[in-house]
Amino acid sequence: MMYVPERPPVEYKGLSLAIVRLATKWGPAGISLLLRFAWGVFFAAIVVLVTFVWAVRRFINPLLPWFIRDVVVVVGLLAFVCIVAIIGIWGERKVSGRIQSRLGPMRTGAWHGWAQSLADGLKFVQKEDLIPRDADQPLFRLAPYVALVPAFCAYLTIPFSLGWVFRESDVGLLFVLAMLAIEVLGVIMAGWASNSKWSLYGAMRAACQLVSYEIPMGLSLLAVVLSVGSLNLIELGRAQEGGWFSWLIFRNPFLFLAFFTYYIASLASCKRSPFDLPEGESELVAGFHTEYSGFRFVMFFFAEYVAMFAVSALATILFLGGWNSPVAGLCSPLWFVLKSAFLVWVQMWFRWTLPRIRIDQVMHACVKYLLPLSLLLFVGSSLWQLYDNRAHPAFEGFAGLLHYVLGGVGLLLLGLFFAGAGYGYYNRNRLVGSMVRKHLPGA
Amino acid sequence: MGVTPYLILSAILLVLGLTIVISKRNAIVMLIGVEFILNAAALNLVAFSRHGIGGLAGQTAALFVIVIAAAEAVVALAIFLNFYHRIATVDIDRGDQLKG
Amino acid sequence: MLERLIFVLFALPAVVAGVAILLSTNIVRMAFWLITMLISVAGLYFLMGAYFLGVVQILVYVGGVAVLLVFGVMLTSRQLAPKLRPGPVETLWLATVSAILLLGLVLSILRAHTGMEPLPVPVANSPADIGHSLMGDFLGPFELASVLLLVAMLGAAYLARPKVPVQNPQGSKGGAV
Amino acid sequence: MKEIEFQYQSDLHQEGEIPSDIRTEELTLNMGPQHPSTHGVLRVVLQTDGELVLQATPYVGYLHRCAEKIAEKVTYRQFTPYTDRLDYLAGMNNNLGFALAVEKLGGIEVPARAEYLRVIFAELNRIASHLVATGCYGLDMGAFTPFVYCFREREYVLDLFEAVCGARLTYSYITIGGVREDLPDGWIGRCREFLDYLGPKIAEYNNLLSYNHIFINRTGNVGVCPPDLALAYGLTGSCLRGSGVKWDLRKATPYCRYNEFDFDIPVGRGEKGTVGDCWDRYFVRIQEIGQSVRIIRQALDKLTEGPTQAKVPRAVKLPAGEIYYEVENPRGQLGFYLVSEGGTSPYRLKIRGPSFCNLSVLPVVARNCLLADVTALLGSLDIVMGEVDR
Amino acid sequence: MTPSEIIEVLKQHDGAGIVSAVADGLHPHVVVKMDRLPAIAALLQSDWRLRFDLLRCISAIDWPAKNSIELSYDVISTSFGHALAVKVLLDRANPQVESVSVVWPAAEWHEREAFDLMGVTFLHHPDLRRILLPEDWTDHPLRKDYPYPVAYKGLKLNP
Repeated sequence: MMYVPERPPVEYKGLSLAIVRLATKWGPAGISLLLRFAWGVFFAAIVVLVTFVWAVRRFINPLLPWFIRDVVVVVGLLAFVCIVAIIGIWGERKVSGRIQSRLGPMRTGAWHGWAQSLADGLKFVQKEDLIPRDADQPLFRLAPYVALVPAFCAYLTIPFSLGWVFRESDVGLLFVLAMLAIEVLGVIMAGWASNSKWSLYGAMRAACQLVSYEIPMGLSLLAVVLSVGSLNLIELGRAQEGGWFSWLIFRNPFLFLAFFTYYIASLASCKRSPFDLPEGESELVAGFHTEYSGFRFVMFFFAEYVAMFAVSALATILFLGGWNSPVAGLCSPLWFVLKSAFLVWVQMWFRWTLPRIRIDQVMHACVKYLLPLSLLLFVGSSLWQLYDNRAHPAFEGFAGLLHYVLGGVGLLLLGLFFAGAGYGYYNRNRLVGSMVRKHLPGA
Repeated sequence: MGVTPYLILSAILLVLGLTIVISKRNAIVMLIGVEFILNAAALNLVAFSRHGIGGLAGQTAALFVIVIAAAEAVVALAIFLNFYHRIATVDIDRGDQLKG
Repeated sequence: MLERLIFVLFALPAVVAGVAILLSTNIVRMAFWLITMLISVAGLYFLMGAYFLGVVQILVYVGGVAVLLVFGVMLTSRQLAPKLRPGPVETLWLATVSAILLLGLVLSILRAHTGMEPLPVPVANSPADIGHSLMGDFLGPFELASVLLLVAMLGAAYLARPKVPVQNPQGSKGGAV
Repeated sequence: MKEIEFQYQSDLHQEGEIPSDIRTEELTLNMGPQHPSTHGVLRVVLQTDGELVLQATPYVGYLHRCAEKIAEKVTYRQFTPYTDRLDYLAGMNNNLGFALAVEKLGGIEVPARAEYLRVIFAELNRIASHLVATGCYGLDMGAFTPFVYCFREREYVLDLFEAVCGARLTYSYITIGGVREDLPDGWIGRCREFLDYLGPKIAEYNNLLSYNHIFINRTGNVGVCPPDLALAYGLTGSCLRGSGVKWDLRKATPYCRYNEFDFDIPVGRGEKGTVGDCWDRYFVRIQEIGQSVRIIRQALDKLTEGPTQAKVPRAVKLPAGEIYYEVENPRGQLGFYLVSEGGTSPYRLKIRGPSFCNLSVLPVVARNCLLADVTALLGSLDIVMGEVDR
Repeated sequence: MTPSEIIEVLKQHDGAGIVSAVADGLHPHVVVKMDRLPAIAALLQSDWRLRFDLLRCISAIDWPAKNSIELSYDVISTSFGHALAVKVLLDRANPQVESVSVVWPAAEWHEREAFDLMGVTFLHHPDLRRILLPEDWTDHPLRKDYPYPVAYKGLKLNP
């Protein structure tokens, strides 16, 4: 004898009946239509967006009152952020697939499963909105927004190129950092409000880790700020005009190292592997978002990718020349997006290669290694700047030489990277081994 | 808009902070009340600075307030956690012994 | 007009937060209300053109102090919750004192500063100006504050030091990354 | 009594100071039965103080299927499929253990070809099982990629099994009196190809996971199980060898002509920490894959022509008697205590699951470690709940 | 050492505790008296000639015909490679025996299993609880006269 819960038959009437009929009749067809042709819609959206922004900037901007322009720009930024998250999620799956000798999503959409994120989004929206009975309801509902909105707000002062910025601010850099700092609160809130011990652990780990890693992150950035003398992101970008060798990462050895300390700390502040302890799925089930499902979960997911791009964008502007091309003179927002996307890709690469660190090792790495190192870099960078300002001829010669050496090292690294990638690509059949090759498509 | 609304807001925050400190027996909540009081003061300073008294001094002083608040929070929290360690509560009325 | 609107938009949450903390019995909620207040005050700083201060408020207060507070709350809360709601007599007494205090403050504010208008141009308050001010007029306090921070750091580390001779949890001797 | 027992005993009931700096609220954490890294339906109740685990108590039995009671109701032949379900990652080895116990009690002689085939399949299954253990251990440590690689390799082993017996998980291939089928045409070539392919892959795993700095930090010096503790708690297999005890039934009491093969017993040497830490247990498995490859190569060379099945009646009838027979499974010693009253079904069949004993050491080792170390420890013990709960 | 030599050693130390011994066959074993089990276990574990350091299994067998429950402790020595089984016969109505978990901690779980499935009580066991079956299970299913349950928590079971 089995217990079968009694379920009253659902009755639809009037408008709801009409909606249900419409949805059951046309819903699947509509979704499949959208997914089939979504790639076109998608690229059209990007083209329209770019044209739209360009047109607004060129023609309408001078005519409109400021707040309309603001609204337009914010909508554009929102669209950009959404596209970043959608491409990021799809990209993560493709990257992981390639790393693991799989293909990743291939079906949804016509080309390489690119519409997978959109389909997932649709699925998530339709899912039941679950809130645990003993959860702290208001905080539980609020948390995803607290995580996502500040991550979006960080983009308000990030310049995509000269003039391609919502607000140019004297404290732009600090503003971005502050917004990324608020994101922690969303995580803690979610972890606590879920009233689950796993979530609580995730929240405590997040609090520990993110507050600690803000310090080396900020110090590494301050080293850059010291050598340029501005917190204004536009100024920082402008200081790197003139090609590869004038990028700040190659300005002095301290900044060269500061880039790496910043990048490691930013991994931790985005909760990315190997620092993904707050959600470490093999220890804490899913950490702070264990109890989340449906659209609220999507918001955390979005927040993660939005923040990933934000920290990469910051690294791009502060170290890698921002919107300036490696060859002098070709500045474009495209360069900015490309470099940031590359850094995001490196984050994904790390995630699918490295195991997870333990919590005490995370704190050790921060307090014993990263923090002293970034302090050293900060002091060293300021001393370097001091000598640079004095303009002693001997030092100038040395600095100039070192400058080119560092640039050369950077070129070498990039060259090695592409050489390795090319080698791997051309020998991909041999590297996977005989048995795999037989199973490859087209074998 | 003059300076008055800011001052009134700051007064309200101050009184709220004081009331929290007096009425709550939980050490951490008292810390929250102290943050209210400090913020009220800083708000005052910045408001005056905006409205032409003391130039940049108000903002600089507010910066110091933030710094001091951070230091205070850290030390206070460390003390409370020690307190909790000893007598397993953060009720400050229970801390009536000089020796733990 | 717009400024007034924005002022109310920020001032209201700050006051509501304070009242909510007074009425609430849930410590974690209180901590999140505190964060509401801190962000509102940061918003007011932005409104007054003190951008640097506003950003520092968010970065240090919200990102640092408040997170620390919430962390402390989560470490200690739940069991043996101390008294969070005062008794009726206490409430009456508190309300009277607070009301008198508030009334006095507001009255004196209203009498003292009627008609002080904002400067047409805000004081030069770029980060550079604040830096010059810190390194110029306020060098003494600046140094003192740095000493204070150092002392606070050492003090916190001292207070939180292991009370018993720590036998390393497994593996933490190889813990460095 | 010896001093080591007293030491463990006193250790067990130690109520000393908690080695933590700031004492926080103690939490009781229910890890499982639905948890990604408990490898099945294990439930571990953790007493934690912050990230520190003060006590870990395993609760088993969620997968209990009364295998021993069933054995008393079915015939010997009918029970072979049930052994597949014990350690479902090493069905061949389980079949072998049961078949050997029955054959020894019944005095059944197995032809030479069948003996070599049994060795080949037991070792292939050991490779497959260790590949799962390695991959899942990477997964437990937060590295997803090794898992996919290991499963890719395991697929080829399963293909080989499928070619010979049609099943990919529950084989029932090694039966009483021999093996069920002879090899299909070309199977030996495919097997050799796979062995050639696997060799370089092990080096790849070592580069990707074993010698990864983070991985070493997560597993070296973690979950240390010294040799005397391991023996006291009855750990066997790679867990015991990881603790530095050179003990392998294939060498100690050779069955199935294992004495004809030349292979080494890898033991933990504390390369990346202390002897008997998680890394040692993990690395012993990696090395055992290589040793299994060696054994299979030799067995393929020695494979003679001949029958694959002894003449055993359809209804196996054993004389009255009893036997306790153990074989070396990937996870340790799988033992069958078989009591016969002379009928066609056992009077009593007691199964000693190696994972069951390996798991019993968890509460001792997982004391005063961090939350993440419990995962590392559980993964390195490499338990299969089907065998723990039987 | 061969089983007969081991049995010799045991008889030298504690001849009175040994009821009978089988030195040959597939399963060489000694049957010991119930109250001498802990001493003999300690001897097996710690004697320098024996050193049975690995307790492999504790099997409980129900013999309704003999009105007894038989426990078989299978031990092996990783130093010498020799193996032996020690058996005790318990009263079927009230099976009680001293725990050997002090000698071999591995016995802890084996004894819990024997308690759970066969209903043997082990004295001075540190934590004698059911292990495989639910806490609220009432009987011991590996007994030969185990009544097949007809219902569990109100759910009727198919025979």
